[in-house]
Amino acid sequence: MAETPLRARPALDGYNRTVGAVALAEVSGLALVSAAVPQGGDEAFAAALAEGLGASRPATGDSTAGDRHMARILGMQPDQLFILFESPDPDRPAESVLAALGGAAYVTDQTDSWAMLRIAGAGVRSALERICMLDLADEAFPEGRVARTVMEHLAVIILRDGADSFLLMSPRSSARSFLHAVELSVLNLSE
Amino acid sequence: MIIDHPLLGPRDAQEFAILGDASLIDRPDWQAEDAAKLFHDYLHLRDNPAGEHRELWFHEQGDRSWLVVTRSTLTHEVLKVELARDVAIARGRDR
Amino acid sequence: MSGPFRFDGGPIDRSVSLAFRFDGRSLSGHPGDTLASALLANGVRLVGRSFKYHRPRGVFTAGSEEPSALVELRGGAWREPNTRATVAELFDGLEAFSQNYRGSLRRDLLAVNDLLAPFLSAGFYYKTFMWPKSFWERVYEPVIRASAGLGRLSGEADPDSYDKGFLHCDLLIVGAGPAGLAAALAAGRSGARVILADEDFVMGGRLNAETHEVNGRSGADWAAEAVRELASMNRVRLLPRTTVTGAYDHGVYGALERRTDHLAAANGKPRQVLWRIYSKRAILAAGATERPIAFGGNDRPGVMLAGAVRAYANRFAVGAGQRVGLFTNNDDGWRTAADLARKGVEVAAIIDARDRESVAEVPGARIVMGGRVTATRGRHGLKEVALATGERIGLDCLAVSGGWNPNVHLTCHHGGKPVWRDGIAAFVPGDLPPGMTVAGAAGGAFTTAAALIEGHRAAVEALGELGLPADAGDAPGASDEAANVAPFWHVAESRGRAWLDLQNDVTVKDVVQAHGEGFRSVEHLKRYTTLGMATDQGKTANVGALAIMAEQTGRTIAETGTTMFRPPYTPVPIAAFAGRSRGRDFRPTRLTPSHDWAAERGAVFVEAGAWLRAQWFPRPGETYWRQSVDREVLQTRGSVGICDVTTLGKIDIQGRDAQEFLNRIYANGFATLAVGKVRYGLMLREDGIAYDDGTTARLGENHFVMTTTTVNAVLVFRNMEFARQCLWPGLDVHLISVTEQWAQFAVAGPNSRALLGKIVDPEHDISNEAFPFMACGEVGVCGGAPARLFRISFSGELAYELVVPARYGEALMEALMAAGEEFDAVAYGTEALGVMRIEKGHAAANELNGQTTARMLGMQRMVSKRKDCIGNILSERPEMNREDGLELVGFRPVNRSEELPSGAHFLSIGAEAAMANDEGWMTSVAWSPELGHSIGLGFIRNGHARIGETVRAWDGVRGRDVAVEIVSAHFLDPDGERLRG
Amino acid sequence: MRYSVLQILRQGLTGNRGWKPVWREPEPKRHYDTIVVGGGGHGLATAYYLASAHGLTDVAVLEKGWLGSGNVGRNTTIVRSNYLLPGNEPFYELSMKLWEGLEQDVNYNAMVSQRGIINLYHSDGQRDAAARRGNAMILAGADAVLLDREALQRKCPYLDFDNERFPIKGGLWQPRGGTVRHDAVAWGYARGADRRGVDLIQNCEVTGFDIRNGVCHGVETQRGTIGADRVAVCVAGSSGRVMGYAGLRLPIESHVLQAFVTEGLKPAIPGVITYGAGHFYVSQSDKGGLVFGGDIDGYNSYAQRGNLPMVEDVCEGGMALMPMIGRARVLRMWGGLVDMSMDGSPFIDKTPVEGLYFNGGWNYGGFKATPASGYCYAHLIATGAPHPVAAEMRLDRFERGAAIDEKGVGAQPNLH
Repeated sequence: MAETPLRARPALDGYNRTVGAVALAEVSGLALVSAAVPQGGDEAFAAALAEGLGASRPATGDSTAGDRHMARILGMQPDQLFILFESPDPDRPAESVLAALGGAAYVTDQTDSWAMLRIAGAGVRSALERICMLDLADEAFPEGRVARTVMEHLAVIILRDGADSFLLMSPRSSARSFLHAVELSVLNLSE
Repeated sequence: MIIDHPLLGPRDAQEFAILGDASLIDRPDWQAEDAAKLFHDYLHLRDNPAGEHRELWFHEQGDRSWLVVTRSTLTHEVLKVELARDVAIARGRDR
Repeated sequence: MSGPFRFDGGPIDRSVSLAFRFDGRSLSGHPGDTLASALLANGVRLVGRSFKYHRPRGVFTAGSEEPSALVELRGGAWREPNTRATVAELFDGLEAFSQNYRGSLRRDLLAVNDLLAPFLSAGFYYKTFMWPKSFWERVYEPVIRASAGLGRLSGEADPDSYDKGFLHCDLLIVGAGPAGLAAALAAGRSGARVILADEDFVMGGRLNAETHEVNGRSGADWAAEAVRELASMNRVRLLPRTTVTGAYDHGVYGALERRTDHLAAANGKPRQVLWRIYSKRAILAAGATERPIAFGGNDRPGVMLAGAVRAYANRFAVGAGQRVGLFTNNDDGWRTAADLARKGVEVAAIIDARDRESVAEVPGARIVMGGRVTATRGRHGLKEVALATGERIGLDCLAVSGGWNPNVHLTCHHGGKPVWRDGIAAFVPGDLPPGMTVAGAAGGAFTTAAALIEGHRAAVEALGELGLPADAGDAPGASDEAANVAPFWHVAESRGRAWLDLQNDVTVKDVVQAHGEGFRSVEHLKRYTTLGMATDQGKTANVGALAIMAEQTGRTIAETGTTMFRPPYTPVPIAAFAGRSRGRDFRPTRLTPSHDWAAERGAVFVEAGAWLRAQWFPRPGETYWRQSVDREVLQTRGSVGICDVTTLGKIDIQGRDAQEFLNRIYANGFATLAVGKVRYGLMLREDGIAYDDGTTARLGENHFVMTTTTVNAVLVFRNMEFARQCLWPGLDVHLISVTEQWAQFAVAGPNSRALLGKIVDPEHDISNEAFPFMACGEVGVCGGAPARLFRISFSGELAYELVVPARYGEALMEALMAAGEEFDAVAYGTEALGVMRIEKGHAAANELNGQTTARMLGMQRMVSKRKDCIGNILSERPEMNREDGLELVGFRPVNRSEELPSGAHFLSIGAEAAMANDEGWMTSVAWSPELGHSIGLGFIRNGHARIGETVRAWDGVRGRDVAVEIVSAHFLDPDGERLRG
Repeated sequence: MRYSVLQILRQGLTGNRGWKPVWREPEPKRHYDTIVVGGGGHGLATAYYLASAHGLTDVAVLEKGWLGSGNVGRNTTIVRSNYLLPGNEPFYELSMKLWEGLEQDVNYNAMVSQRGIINLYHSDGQRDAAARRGNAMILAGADAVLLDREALQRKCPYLDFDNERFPIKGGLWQPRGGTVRHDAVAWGYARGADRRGVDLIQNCEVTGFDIRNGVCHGVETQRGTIGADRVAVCVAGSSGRVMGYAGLRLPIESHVLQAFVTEGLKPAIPGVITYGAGHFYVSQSDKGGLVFGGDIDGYNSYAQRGNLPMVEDVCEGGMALMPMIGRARVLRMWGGLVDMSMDGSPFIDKTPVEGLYFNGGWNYGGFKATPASGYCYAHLIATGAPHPVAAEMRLDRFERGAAIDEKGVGAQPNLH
């Protein structure tokens, strides 16, 4: 595949900032592909997922790790999952997933649909409690938990990927409003 | 309000869009003799109960499931939450 | 001491002086003061004027129930009207102003209302001001409005910022008095997630205002120690300065935290935070509010609630007067006398309405059991009271206690009605919101000991219900105080007006008159007299007034009932409910991939729902928008133009049954669409109204991609999910939005293919033969970038839509423009897009406004009658298929130089401008640069049959009336030759 | 007793002890010519016009609570006739004309205050729709002025014209729109009806109908059966519940609409302003409170209370539109029970049960309709034929495909 001369622009232009104990950074370079499970295809899908990505199928609201391509499988809907991974062909991640799953799922590239922002550090939950209505306490939202929710009128997917670390994904077109909302939450709490 | 989602646990109702009476699952047969009347009643007439009400909620800012929520319109107490898809299948809807 | 009224002791930090100004006067107080305590410490008694009669008003309470001491706090854009001095924390530099007077506070010209009081009795305004009719808006109402109201808004945008937040807990405890602290300690020590909120800036509630002991030490010290312990627990969250304002469904509470109101400036941080608290259980430990007794002239500054006088003495080390009297109907009131006497204040008299033996000895006090205060004297402040016996006693402060009312408010927010309890002569909570229990004085347990025990027990029980371990130890103990009370509401012997509602000036006589006029239900009483409708919501007034209505009707208070308490418990600024959502942050902004590119080129943007879109791209020398738009249209039609159409909704549809599913979603047939082809689709609502249209392309056997209009993207997706999950759950079909995934550009005009030939990688044949009109396919662009190409046209020209992953959108725009240079390619905006679609007669949002049938659009034959699809059956209803129905046609001005008015209604020539003759309306207009005149689309009765007829486009609202000719809606290239070329 | 300045002076000088009750408290008779079920604004207006316009005085109004405890007792007091569709606009314009003569007619000052209403527009599309609406209003005999940005700015300088999100481009102004003191409307109609002989019976809930062979002969109440030749139901949010007693299903759902009032303030907002880019409208009462509201919560409810998300949504609209109100404090919020219909428009019609009439489906806009609703309902009851301006407000309109859908959102009540 030829390397295109078209310049790719990250949704948040590579944003990276630390305020106090909280670090905010755009995550780029990861591919995101949705995989919908055909009716009656649950078993085939589970087998393909294990075979192709070395992952088990997470329940809706949970995620699992695969042992290939740094993959993480997010249970987004009862019959739809997101696969977050390092795509061998960044321009055609859906094809990569299709190849890995052998057609056991309907796949759709979502890489550019979402701006991805990691928020991490000691004060992270205090900042998020200003915009996120979900209970992010350890007992309610342990590591690996994922949810789609709404923050400041924006759709956001939130994945807890560490003790004090969350990956936030929000639609690309409103990425600047999204970044502003998260950044302001951190700033409002800073000394 | 809190909707206790059957798959995800309690979620703020603000994540949902509400359609209305769950009888909207029971879309009539378009080839029925009296299809015009059936569709009129289906789309327009409501029991509108003061009490237990089965209604359709869409978890738009969530897992995109349509839910059938059984809720009291007098107290707002939520009595039961089911996946609408399961309800539809149980009511004989298929293809 | 900072004044003659300031005592020694108390938790006031005298090492620091805080300078403040009231009505321009420089005064000083200390940390720990409220504005009210500092004013009293400085001997300021006249603080404001009442609402109706403009009577002098002073500090009446020591809490959020204050009806009288309202001020405008801060200056300029920060001015905050109607602020209770009793809860405003003092800070250095505080500035406050009295309000609701004309002239000066001491000489208020509107005090003339007080002289006219006999003619301004309850509801007087319903009985006059009716003649002459036109005088209401011009004369009477302006006068009434100007003299009503209280404080003034600044008229400037609120300069502070606000935030919201979301908290989760096992147990929310409302109020940090003895009951709340005991509950928090019990739950916190057990390891539960606890939130303890209190409206005060010091937790402890009445413990700080009283001299009770808890666990053998002073109540205030015990409270401070308890707060320290709670603060050390990481699962306990303390929220001082936080009022829980409302109880909502399913354990959700609204709470307002004041974060910078006690500071001179917010320093860029949110002034207040509106918390939405999700609780599994809640304990209401909100305490009680003292109520007054009504007697003649009981509204004068210096007449105060006894508990407040005590709070000022014990907590703030302030004497509310130098010669104080007490008027009470209960034992609790006597504590005021005792505490003041201990502070060395002269307690001149104790008048107890109960005819029984004296409760205590108070040195120097004249004690009158079975006594009545009938009148007061003192123009701007109390000087003297008169007793029913005729005796007169000189006083500058009269502490009044009529008993206590539990703060039941939050228990009523789900419709629970308080119930009357005779033993304490007060309303106590009735039905509670699910998950809530009540502890302490809020439930009628007025002693400290009982509050501690109830709070502790309530917490233990709540944990038990939640299945959480309770390891709480024993409840703290306190010595019980006596609390005998005998109901006593008003002094019948008073001849003068006796106030119930101090702010709204509702007196006993008003209640009697309301009864006489038939306004006897509590709701009628409230509405007719305005009782309890002031900023304090009648916290000190309502029960007394109900008691008097009960007397009038001969019913008990229990039978009389009470009005509804509704949120908020205390008033909440509008800005706090709005949080950050104002100005630029009112709603998110969605930007297209080419936004920055367009902005750099000076594009003018327009809001399209949440999106900002380029409206046109002015070039140097263009001074009027239409110059730009005309150029964009002509250049596109003449050569090639490029438009960012990313905002269109895009839905990826896959599954074995995807085709059948689409066939049911669209009104027109989709059962035969070939792979590699695109089809226009019209969507109906189930009621048969056309609500969206777009194209759907078949990319593979089981793979489709749909476009929707920009505005309906969310609704269409929702409806399709409904159909998929609820109507036809057996179909194998899967949906996911790809609106954000793809940057989409329309490339339109006779040179569009030539331009694309330079962009699309050469291995893809896009010739007319290989890639005809309505073809689609996956291609590579610019040397291998993934892309999809659709040969569709909204402009009516040979046109394509080219789609790349959004991250490449900006670069593709640049590449297209660079490749287009040789063709003089032009970027065009939504305005040119609109002109071209009107020239082609395509319906858009103005036509698809939710009231339009397929028939009105001329598309009735598209609605396939051989299949089931959404809206098919109900689209056949007779009134939607009338022979003389509205039809979409084109219009042009008879006089070609005239501009058509959008929104004009059509009238036949000679018909009177009346609704009966209304034949339709003009939906969209544009200037067609190609035709050189204004064109329009519109719905008119029987339109197609009337082509060639001249009618009036009547636009009375803009004073215009244009003769127009009905023409085909297809102004250009009616046979569509260009787009197939 | 006639109300006037002289009366006030006379009573004031005699200690205000001579005022007479505004209405009698009669015991229900066993039979009436007509029973109106529901003593809210529409029911009281219906009774008033039955008596004053048609001479029918053998009429009782049965109210389950206190008079005026319907939505006339809890609304945002706006009156206007700025509707779009021919099925609605002439009706609301009749209502406006009745408002204009109401106080002199009933001898009660309801503070009908025509300080104007402005609906803002923020885009060319909204401007076009506003023009279409303004023209429809004028065609129906109402008044309408299309204000451009400059003209609007002169009238309402306090609006955030350059709002960074949705700048204001202009507004459609109806100068005759305004506000009315809501409780006084109920009391004025009640007093007028009572004086003409109508029995107003409070605390008398209707629990069923006496229907035999498809004919309604009266009602069952907490206080026994009361016979009537005609029974006219007028119970707004309780429509589904009450008509259910007659076995009828309606194209109506009951929902909650929240409204808000701030603490009293000196005059800041002269007329009524309606935001075009969010759900918010506001006016200022004569007492000084900002009275405002927005959208319905969206779920079916009889609980008369709402939830926080809608409170926040409404206040967000307010702050986006006029950030000068930020420091005004919300004093009280309440939830009203609204009868949302399938097209957002009301019904004034006969029912399939002979002698049983129905008036409802007022959505969140019944207050402004009070006079015309009573007037047209009385006309229908007295003459047997719909009043010309209410001729489209029929229960069978969905079967015929003649929905009156101003907003264009279809048969989903929570979207209207």
